[in-house]
Amino acid sequence: MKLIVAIIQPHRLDAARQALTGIGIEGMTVTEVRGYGRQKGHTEIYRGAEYQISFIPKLKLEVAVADSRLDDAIQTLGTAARTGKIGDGKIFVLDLEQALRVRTGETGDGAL
Amino acid sequence: MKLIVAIIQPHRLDAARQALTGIGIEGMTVTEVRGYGRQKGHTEIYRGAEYQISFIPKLKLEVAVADSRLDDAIQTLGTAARTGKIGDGKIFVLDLEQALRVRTGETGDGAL
Amino acid sequence: MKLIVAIIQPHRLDAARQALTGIGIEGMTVTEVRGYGRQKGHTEIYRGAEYQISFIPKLKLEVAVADSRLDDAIQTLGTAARTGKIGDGKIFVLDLEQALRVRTGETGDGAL
Amino acid sequence: MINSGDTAWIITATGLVLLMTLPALALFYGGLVQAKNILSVLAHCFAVACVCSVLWFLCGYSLAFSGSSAWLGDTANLLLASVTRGGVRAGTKIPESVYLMFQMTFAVITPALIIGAYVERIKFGAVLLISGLWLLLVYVPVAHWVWGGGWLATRGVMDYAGGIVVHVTAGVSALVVAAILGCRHEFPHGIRPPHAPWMVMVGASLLWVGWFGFNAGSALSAGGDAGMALLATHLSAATATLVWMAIEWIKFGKPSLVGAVTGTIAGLASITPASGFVGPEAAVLLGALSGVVCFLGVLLVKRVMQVDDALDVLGVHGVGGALGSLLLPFLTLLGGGVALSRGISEQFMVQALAVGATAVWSAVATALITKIAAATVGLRVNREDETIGLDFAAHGESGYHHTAR
Amino acid sequence: MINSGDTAWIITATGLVLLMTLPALALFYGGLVQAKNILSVLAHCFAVACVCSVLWFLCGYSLAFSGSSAWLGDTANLLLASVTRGGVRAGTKIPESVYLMFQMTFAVITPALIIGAYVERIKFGAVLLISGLWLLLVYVPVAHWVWGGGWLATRGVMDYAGGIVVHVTAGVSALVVAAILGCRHEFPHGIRPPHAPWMVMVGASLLWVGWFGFNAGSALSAGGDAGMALLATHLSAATATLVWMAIEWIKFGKPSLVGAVTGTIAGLASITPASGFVGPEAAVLLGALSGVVCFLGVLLVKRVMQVDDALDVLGVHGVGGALGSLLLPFLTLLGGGVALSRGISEQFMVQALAVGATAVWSAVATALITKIAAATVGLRVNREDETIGLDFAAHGESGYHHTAR
Amino acid sequence: MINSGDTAWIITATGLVLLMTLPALALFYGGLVQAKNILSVLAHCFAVACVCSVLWFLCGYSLAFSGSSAWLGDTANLLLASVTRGGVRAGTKIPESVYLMFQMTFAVITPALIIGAYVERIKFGAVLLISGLWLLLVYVPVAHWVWGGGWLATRGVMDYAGGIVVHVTAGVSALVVAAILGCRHEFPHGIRPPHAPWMVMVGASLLWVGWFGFNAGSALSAGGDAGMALLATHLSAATATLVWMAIEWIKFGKPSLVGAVTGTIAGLASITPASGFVGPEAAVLLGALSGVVCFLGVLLVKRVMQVDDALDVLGVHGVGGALGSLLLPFLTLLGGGVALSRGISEQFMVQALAVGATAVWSAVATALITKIAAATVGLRVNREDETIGLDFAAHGESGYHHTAR
Ligand SMILES: Nc1ncnc2c1ncn2[C@@H]1O[C@H](COP(=O)(O)OP(=O)(O)O)[C@@H](O)[C@H]1O
Ligand SMILES: Nc1ncnc2c1ncn2[C@@H]1O[C@H](COP(=O)(O)OP(=O)(O)O)[C@@H](O)[C@H]1O
Ligand SMILES: Nc1ncnc2c1ncn2[C@@H]1O[C@H](COP(=O)(O)OP(=O)(O)O)[C@@H](O)[C@H]1O
Repeated sequence: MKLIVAIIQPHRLDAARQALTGIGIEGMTVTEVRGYGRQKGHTEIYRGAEYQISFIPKLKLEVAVADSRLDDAIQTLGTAARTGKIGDGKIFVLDLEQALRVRTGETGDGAL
Repeated sequence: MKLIVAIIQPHRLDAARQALTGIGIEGMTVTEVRGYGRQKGHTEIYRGAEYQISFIPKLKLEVAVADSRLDDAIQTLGTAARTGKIGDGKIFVLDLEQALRVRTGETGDGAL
Repeated sequence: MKLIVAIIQPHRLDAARQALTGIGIEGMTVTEVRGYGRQKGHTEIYRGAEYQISFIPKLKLEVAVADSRLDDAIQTLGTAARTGKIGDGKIFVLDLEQALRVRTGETGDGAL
Repeated sequence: MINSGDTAWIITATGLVLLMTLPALALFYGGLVQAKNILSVLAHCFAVACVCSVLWFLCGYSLAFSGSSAWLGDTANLLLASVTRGGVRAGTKIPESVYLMFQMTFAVITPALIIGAYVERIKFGAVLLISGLWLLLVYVPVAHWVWGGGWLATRGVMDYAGGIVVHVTAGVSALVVAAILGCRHEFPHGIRPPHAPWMVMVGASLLWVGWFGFNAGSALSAGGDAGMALLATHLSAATATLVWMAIEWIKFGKPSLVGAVTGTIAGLASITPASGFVGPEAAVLLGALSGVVCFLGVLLVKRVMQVDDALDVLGVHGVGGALGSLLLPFLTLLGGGVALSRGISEQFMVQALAVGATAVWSAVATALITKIAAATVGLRVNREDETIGLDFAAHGESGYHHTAR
Repeated sequence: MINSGDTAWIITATGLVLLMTLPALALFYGGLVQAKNILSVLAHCFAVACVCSVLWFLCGYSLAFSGSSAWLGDTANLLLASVTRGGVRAGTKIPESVYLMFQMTFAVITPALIIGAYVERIKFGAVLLISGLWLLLVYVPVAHWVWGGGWLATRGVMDYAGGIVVHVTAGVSALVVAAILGCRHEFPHGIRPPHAPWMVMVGASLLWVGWFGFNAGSALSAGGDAGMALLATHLSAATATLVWMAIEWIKFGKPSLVGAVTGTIAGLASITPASGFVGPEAAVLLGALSGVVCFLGVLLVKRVMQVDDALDVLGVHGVGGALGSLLLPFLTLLGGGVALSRGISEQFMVQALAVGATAVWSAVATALITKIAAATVGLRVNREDETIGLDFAAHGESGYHHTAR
Repeated sequence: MINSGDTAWIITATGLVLLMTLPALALFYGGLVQAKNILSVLAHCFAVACVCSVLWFLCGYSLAFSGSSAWLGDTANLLLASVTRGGVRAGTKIPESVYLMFQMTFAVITPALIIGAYVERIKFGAVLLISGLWLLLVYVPVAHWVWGGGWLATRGVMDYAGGIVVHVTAGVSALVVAAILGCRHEFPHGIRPPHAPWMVMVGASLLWVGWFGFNAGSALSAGGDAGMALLATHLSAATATLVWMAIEWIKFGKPSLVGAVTGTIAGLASITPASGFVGPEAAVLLGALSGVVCFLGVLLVKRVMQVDDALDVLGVHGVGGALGSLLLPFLTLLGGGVALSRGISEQFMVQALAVGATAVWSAVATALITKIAAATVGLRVNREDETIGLDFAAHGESGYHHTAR
């Protein structure tokens, strides 16, 4: 199993979720994060003083998938999250050693 | 070392923490996340318009443990987090290559 | 590639970011988390009733780096985050199997 | 001669009606939008208040409340030139300075009500331009017609505190602006829920208190008329709230807080034209009706007409104001009502004429104004700014910086 | 004859006392609960205000303030039938409409105070039922006894603005409801801290300002009595705040904001019965005492009695109101106090009788009412709804939707 | 003889000015700091209000407003000993109790304004000590000089509602405290943006409404003077807001909400000394000027002087108050202005003398007071507490506990 960790633009969440459910991936976990990268932050000016906001709001999606679904999932997610603008984000893949559904105790692919 | 990543119901946090400290695991990191899965979200109605809330508040626990403690930790966490209702969450396990305690520079199991 | 996951004191963020950009690491993702560990929480008293706040605000930094940059990054981050007080946090390292830049589809080190 | 008690009350009422815009309406509307647009709504309310205050000083007051022609006031009071330190407003026992300030707060809140129609997508420049033109082309003439001795006043129209002048004008105009502006791009299915219902409730509460100044202040004196208006206002609000809650409870299974306070505003808007003319029983009756009718009004605009009048200005204010204005003649029959100077059906015809004429004029003039704005400063922000949110896109700020660090 | 200055002030005071419930008390209580219950607390305050307003119109005012029997008013004013547009309230120079509205705001806030006892676990239907019955069975009779010419009035009880009628009734009833309802399931050790202390402070600030209307408005005129009540009210609040802060600073090492503003409310509740009868020195003295006594009162309920009177209604309001009511005779001796019409100890006995009788009646009637609610609509939400929070469980809403997107 | 209308208005105005501190100023300042310091700012405002109220009772009122010596009042009214229930304040038709309460609210807000200079790093004990001493050593004498019959009053200084007594004293003292205290350790480059601009706007809105009480209340009666002050106050605020917005729009490309409401406060502070003496045209003119001048004032302190007067007390209040005080003689020439009792340039010299003397005295005395505080309770929290935030470090609380669970 693999854990896909995707950093995306907040407003692409619905598109990403729909795309994933479209290919039968029905579980995911979302975290509000702030990112720093090539897309620079912005400046806010209050009463003539400049405040540098370096970190930009992003969402992190974590999706555990069976090995067989990995490529499909990455592909789908990448397409759904893309706007073509700088700051679209990243998709990272980690190896997932175990997975367990708390409610039932199921493990492995069946837990996803 | 392993990194246990558990998605649980928010109100099970205290139980989970106590159970873990009960078996001598004294460190963990918690993140507020929102989950999507079999447990469907809910609808809120404001002035006759329906708003679909797809994502449900969950907590993510990250617990780094020595290999030898892994099974015990999963077992304990699973029990503490279980309510038997849909949406109880998942436990994922990742391999942890290194760990370092920032304050002292200790590494390995001693850093946990 | 490796994924560095660092739990740090919130007020060390700027130092950490600057240190990392200082060695040419220009991307990272930050999450607000709450930590539990040796540094115990605190008590708040409202109208004579004590409320135990067990979890302490921390920030989690996630930095994906090429294998060759790993040691340098850990070293730099560790130094920047250190205050010498209990609760300075941890640095964890996970293996990163794949990385993809959503905007361009670049993969591997080039995606970071 | 100036009466200090009347003056004390009307100064206070002026403060209360200003409070209705700043911050009450701002909070009421601000809580209903998404977190990324909260500051823009507050900025709209604030800026509209300032623009309209200055215009009122320049010419608005003069054109609404000087002279006695049928269609518009005169220019005797441009720059408030004839207002003296000791001058009394004719027909009252309060200084003219206080009278014009009280009226100014009405001229401020009426265009501010329209904000609810165009939030989350309009350009800030368009807000300023539309509000300023609207004040001069819609509010000022209608205020003159009804309250300033114009043609509707001559015909004997009854509008105690602005069911027609305030709520019908704003409600109808809101629909027109929203229709021309177009929907938010997520409308109707992707719209996010109100980001801060607690803020909506705080706004509604302050509106309720402020409305005491609005309606009871419209007596322009501190006596039995003000007292009766106060009573009627309160009872209508309370009843409409309970009715709205009951409808939601039955229909959706749960009575929501946002629904309850929407009922409050419906009850307040409806009683506004009638408040000084009716007694407590009539107020309870009108309140109950307004809960039902405005609930349907909101659904009508949203579901049937599919216009993105985002915060339901027509459904709540327009419908409520019209309802109260039309039922008013009948409601005076109940205990505590005033005696009409003509037959009920005759009065009803006058009311209907006033509501109708005002609605038509508001619609036409607002369409024109909106087109002017579209042709000059432009109406909508681009799609990207709408996605980012107006707070940063238009004002360079963020509503909430709560993060640790 | 109506006096416009008096009327101006009492209309204003009416607005101020409504402000105390909406939104002041709502914010004060709302900030003290968990984030998942904020809207439910606001909804409780809002709904209680509406229900009690309508009941006041239907029969409450009549049963409290008409006629002159010992136990209860009469039915002459059902539906406010005898209230006329020009009618003056006997013994005052203000319109009866204004008098009854001013009194209505008291009838609204008193049951709203009790909300603090049962938050975070009660059914919404029970809130409505208990509040309505309580208004009629506790508030209305006691108001009649003390202010409406009833048996305690005949005996010469002194209660300027409601130490007994408002604070003792609400405080005692709160304890009874809380005891019957049972603790929140996390009580006492797993209770979460106030989710928004800033909101508590805003609520307390508005309560303070509103209390000027409550106490100085109880003069029913704008003159020296109102002025002295204003002064006493303010000084008691300020002193009690400082004392509470000092206690916390000494005892816990840090003076908290929530503690400070709790002291304010203690000082305000305590001076309420005395405000129009005493001078500034007495106010400072009573304020200082109330800081100490209410602090102990809170600890007593929480630690010794272990009743989950969640937001300390008895400890702050009940204890404070009783304290001021009992000390009042002695405090009139200090500068600026009124002359008593009988001996001090005699007056003290009357006060003690009134406090005692009111407390007993409140306890008995509230127990009955709560049992009725338990047997009909039910009292508590189930454990799961309590865990989810009442905002969603009872109202289908969420207090905060701040998330990006 | 007491006039009930005047009394009604001044009691109301007293409530409005208290509202300006609690919660208006607290919200205005609280929204500008970081989330970790919000409660400390609220606690500062609350505690300063209480300390100064009690000191006013003990001796402040007596030393400011009794007797007629040039430098300081007398002790006739210590503990308000000469204030009687029916007593009228000489020269007015309101009870002395109301007069002293109205003045007390000024004595509360003036030291509270200074809070803006030292937020996010000061010890709570120092806040209490500095505020208390400052009230007695700066506010009380200057109030006596200008309003209590002191040497500046004798010279004919004009300061309607406190441009000199309130804004110049507070502004200059703020700079001195900030300079002695030192910068926040992140100043100027690491400072975080205002954590809640919406809160700043709500505070500003309530300040605006409250300012009606401040300025129009300073007439001490409800008539034409109050009305004109009301009008002037409102127009200056509205104009200054628009000007500040225009400057930001031109200079930074976007008009911010925080900027707009800062303009409001600048316009209000500037009109304060002039409000009762000038007409509407002058108010608009002064408002426009204040927008420009205070904008520059803020930049001057921040960029040129590099003093961390964190929330711009000098730039907005000090500069605005001085501006209005100095221009006042000229502005009376425009329509609706009062007739001066001497030549314009002569009056200007008096005004300049008063502003200068007050500024010097404020600076010297505040430096002394701050040094005393440094030597006794200490001024600054340590670096770690500054990093953690004063909410927890000084009050043991957290502003926001929104987390699920
Ligand atoms: N090396 C990295 N490790 C972790 N997260 C990163 C890294 N680089 C970028 N990110 C995340 O991806 C987001 C987008 O990256 P950025 O460089 O701004 O644009 P792009 O995705 O177009 O390359 C960042 O805001 C950050 O959250
Ligand atoms: N494939 C997945 N990857 C990551 N997180 C998941 C996945 N599936 C479920 N989750 C997380 O687990 C939570 C519970 O899952 P859900 O399917 O609703 O119920 P259950 O845990 O009972 O199977 C979800 O809300 C989500 O946060
Ligand atoms: N075993 C663990 N797994 C995950 N996170 C941990 C673990 N132990 C500690 N942490 C995180 O590191 C933070 C600091 O740890 P703590 O034990 O308090 O101090 P120190 O870092 O000085 O050892 C904790 O607040 C928590 O967020």
